Amino acid sequence: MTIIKEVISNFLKKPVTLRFPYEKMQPVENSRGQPTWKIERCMGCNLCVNVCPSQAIELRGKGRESEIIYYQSKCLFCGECIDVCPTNAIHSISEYKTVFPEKDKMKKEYSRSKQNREIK
Amino acid sequence: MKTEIRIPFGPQHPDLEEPINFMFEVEEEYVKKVSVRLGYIHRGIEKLAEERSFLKNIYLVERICGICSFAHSTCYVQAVEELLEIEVPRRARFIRTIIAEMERIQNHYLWLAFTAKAMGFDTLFMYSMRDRDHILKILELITGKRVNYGLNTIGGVRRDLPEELQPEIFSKLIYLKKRAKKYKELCESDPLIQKRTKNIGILKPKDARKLSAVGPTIRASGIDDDVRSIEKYAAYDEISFNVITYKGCDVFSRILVRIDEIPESAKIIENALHNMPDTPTQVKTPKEIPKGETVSKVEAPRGENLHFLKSNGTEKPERLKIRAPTLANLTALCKMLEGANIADIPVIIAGIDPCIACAERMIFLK
Amino acid sequence: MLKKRAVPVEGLANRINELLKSLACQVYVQRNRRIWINASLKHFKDVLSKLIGEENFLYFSTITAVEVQSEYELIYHLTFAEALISVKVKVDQNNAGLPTITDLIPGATLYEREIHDMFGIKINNHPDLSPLLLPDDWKKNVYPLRKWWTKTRIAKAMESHEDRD
Amino acid sequence: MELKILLESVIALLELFLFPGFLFLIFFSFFIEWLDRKMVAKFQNRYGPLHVGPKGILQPFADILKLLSKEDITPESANEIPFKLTPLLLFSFALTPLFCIPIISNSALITFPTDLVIVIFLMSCIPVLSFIAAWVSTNRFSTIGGTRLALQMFGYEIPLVLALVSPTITTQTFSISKIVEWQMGNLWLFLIQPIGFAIAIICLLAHLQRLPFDMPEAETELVGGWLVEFSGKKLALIKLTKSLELTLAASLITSLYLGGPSFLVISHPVIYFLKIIVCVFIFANLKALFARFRIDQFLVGAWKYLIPLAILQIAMTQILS
Repeated sequence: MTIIKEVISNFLKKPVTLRFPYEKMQPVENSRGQPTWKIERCMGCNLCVNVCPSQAIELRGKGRESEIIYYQSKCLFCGECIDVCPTNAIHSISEYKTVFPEKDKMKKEYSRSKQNREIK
Repeated sequence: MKTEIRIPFGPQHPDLEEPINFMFEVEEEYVKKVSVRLGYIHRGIEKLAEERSFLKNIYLVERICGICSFAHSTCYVQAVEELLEIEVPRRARFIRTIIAEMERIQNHYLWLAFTAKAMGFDTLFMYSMRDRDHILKILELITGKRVNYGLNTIGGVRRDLPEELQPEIFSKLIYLKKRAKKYKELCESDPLIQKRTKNIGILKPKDARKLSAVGPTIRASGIDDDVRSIEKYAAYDEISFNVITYKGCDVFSRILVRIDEIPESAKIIENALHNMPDTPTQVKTPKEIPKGETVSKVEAPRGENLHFLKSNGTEKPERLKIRAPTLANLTALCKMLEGANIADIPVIIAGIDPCIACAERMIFLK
Repeated sequence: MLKKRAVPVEGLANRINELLKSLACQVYVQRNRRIWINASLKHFKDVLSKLIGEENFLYFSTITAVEVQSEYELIYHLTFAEALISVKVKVDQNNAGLPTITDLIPGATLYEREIHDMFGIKINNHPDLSPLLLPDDWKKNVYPLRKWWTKTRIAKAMESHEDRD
Repeated sequence: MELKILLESVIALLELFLFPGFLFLIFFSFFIEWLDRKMVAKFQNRYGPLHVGPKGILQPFADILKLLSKEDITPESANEIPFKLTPLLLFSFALTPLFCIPIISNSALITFPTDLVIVIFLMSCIPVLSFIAAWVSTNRFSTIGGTRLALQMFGYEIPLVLALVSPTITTQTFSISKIVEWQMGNLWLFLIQPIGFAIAIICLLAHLQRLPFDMPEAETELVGGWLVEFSGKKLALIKLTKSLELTLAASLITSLYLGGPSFLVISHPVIYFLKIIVCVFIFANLKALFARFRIDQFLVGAWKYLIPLAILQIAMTQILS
């Protein structure tokens, strides 16, 4: 019987699962992760807001003065905004753990003065 | 003494991954009549699609179902491309074929796991899930995501398949083929699997035709219906493959059909990788889609996937109709369940690979 | 144009033209593998039964309902070995309904129920038209896929429904 | 003189409550459950319990604690008194036979000439009680589970008793301790009666309602079967019963067929532990190997193969001795 051989041989092998809190799964290099803004490059063209399929991006103000508000809870991680950005202000980060227990942390505000500040 | 009891199965049941309700009229442990009720995870996708632009709808249809997301997006994108009357680059079509077949492998391993669970075979469940992770890893390497790949776009694919990934893909495919062979051996030699699946959930070829079953369900009844060979979309006209059929008409044949499709899909992927043409992967497309209506069909892992698209010449579609394979197989499933033992119900339901999220697409959103 | 792949769709189209001569319906080839037929409400069932009798018929795919101005268009998709044949039938808005095809194709039961749920098109002689997708407490005469029923209108209708309870 | 009596009674009480009595048995059964879970996980290529305690060894204990702190619901339509009483009875019926198992030395805590009969009696009470528990909870799923349980009992009970009785024919005694003693001087019984050993293991698996015989619980079919309505403290007691039963089954196999805590001339608890681990390994392995039977298939198999084979074993034993 094939299954007996398989079961016994697996008993001696190391498990394939991860011991989660101690070992974490590594995302691959070009994985499509959470979009992150380099706000100094942004010129407020509104393209990413228009292309976003789930209205996860909000633009406040105009042009170089504008602020980006990014709602992580709405984001599909499709990467359309990254593709469309004319100034390469958006890039994706490789990070699997993007969920937080607090709702506030699921929203990121990129303003010109204090960069990458998470609002409360 | 004849007494009929009505036993509900679902919407919440540990064997069902998704909510669906079957009402069985049971007489002495045997099912006399089945009625089915959907609507527990209806999300309004068809209605919502009418309010969004063609490009945004790709990501919407991808989220009809997590497992066959690529089949849905391919089907939708093909319909839009037909309306636009553009020729998709050959390389893009090859990449679509490769990803679609990988999705099939992924789905069949997942299905094997769930069927094993329905039979109470926990070990096979764990092994099958373990092996599925290999194909997910490749998909992540290629597309950047594990489940909803976001790869299709109107006029091609968004990411190229780099040359340097090929060795890893080949080695993983060899492993997956080896495992599929092992599972087939296991299923053919294990007396308990045979006891639980042979002559269970019979669907005669004649009934299968009448009830318009699709995909592996009808192929297990000995009919070689396969949209890939009928429609020859993407790159299937350039790659030869066999359509797997078995004549058992029972759950056991459905297991064998799906396990046999794994090496077949691996063969298609290898073939496509060897013959990859060197063209661009995407062509520019206008935002507005010309007037017209079209039907697009794709062979999803579970069977035929049909999208009807009507455009009125604006940025948004007039109507998008989606018919997923599970809805087609549900009537056949009710037929299979008639006369079945209560203990066999989970195995039979698992046998058609139900994806309820696919079967229903609308609910009222507040 | 889409790449033409050499499959004899014209042969099937000719055969069907021959078959449906007496039934006064238009047959046209959209492209390879796609044939459309416009049928009248009176004749569409005969058209379907003749098509099902055809030797290369494989299986019945689905029924699509589309709202066209004041009418509904029902499209019956039938898969053949060479092509997908879509039969179009027009139904009035305040319709008397159209006959069921479950006697021809038992597999169409769920599709007809879905259309009945979503568009409120009457299907006559159907064995069981209980709601398939909509909830049990869904308000009567709210047909979510009709164009008139926008999101806000549905929301309003459902609210008044809740008040009544 | 009085002091001596006092000391003796204190020692007896300690034995009863601490080692190898009440508390020890409960914690030992936790250990056995952990071992079983860990082994099944290993067979399935996973880690198993990991977080509570070193290597997750305290996980079964933590599970029970969690269940004890949960809300305890009695369904309205359930018959209250039997519904509340059955988990307690199940627990005591599973714990009592363990006192008759020799653990430290060749003689158990409680021994009398016919203790094997009492052990078998208490063991067969457990499915009956479970059936009552299923019946009084009046849930549709638990009713079906209870019926399956009763059917299953008809299947495995007879071959189990036959398989447990065949060692007594060879050793000419009904006392477990005596059987262990007999094996010290002779071969282990599983070498003499291999068929009986195999049947005992299969039937004990059915008794424990483990895969491939977990039809009464069958999560994918019956949502947990006969214990579907139990929650909180009652479920904790039932889970405890299950691990005690597993310990009992492994101990019975060890004592009747593998020579108990003795090896050649020495007898020590460590030997007993090692043998128990071997037994749990066998149980875990069988759990990993099979899919679930259907109840009718099991009944047919039990009456067609198990009972004739058990009778054959008894006949062979009779002739050989």
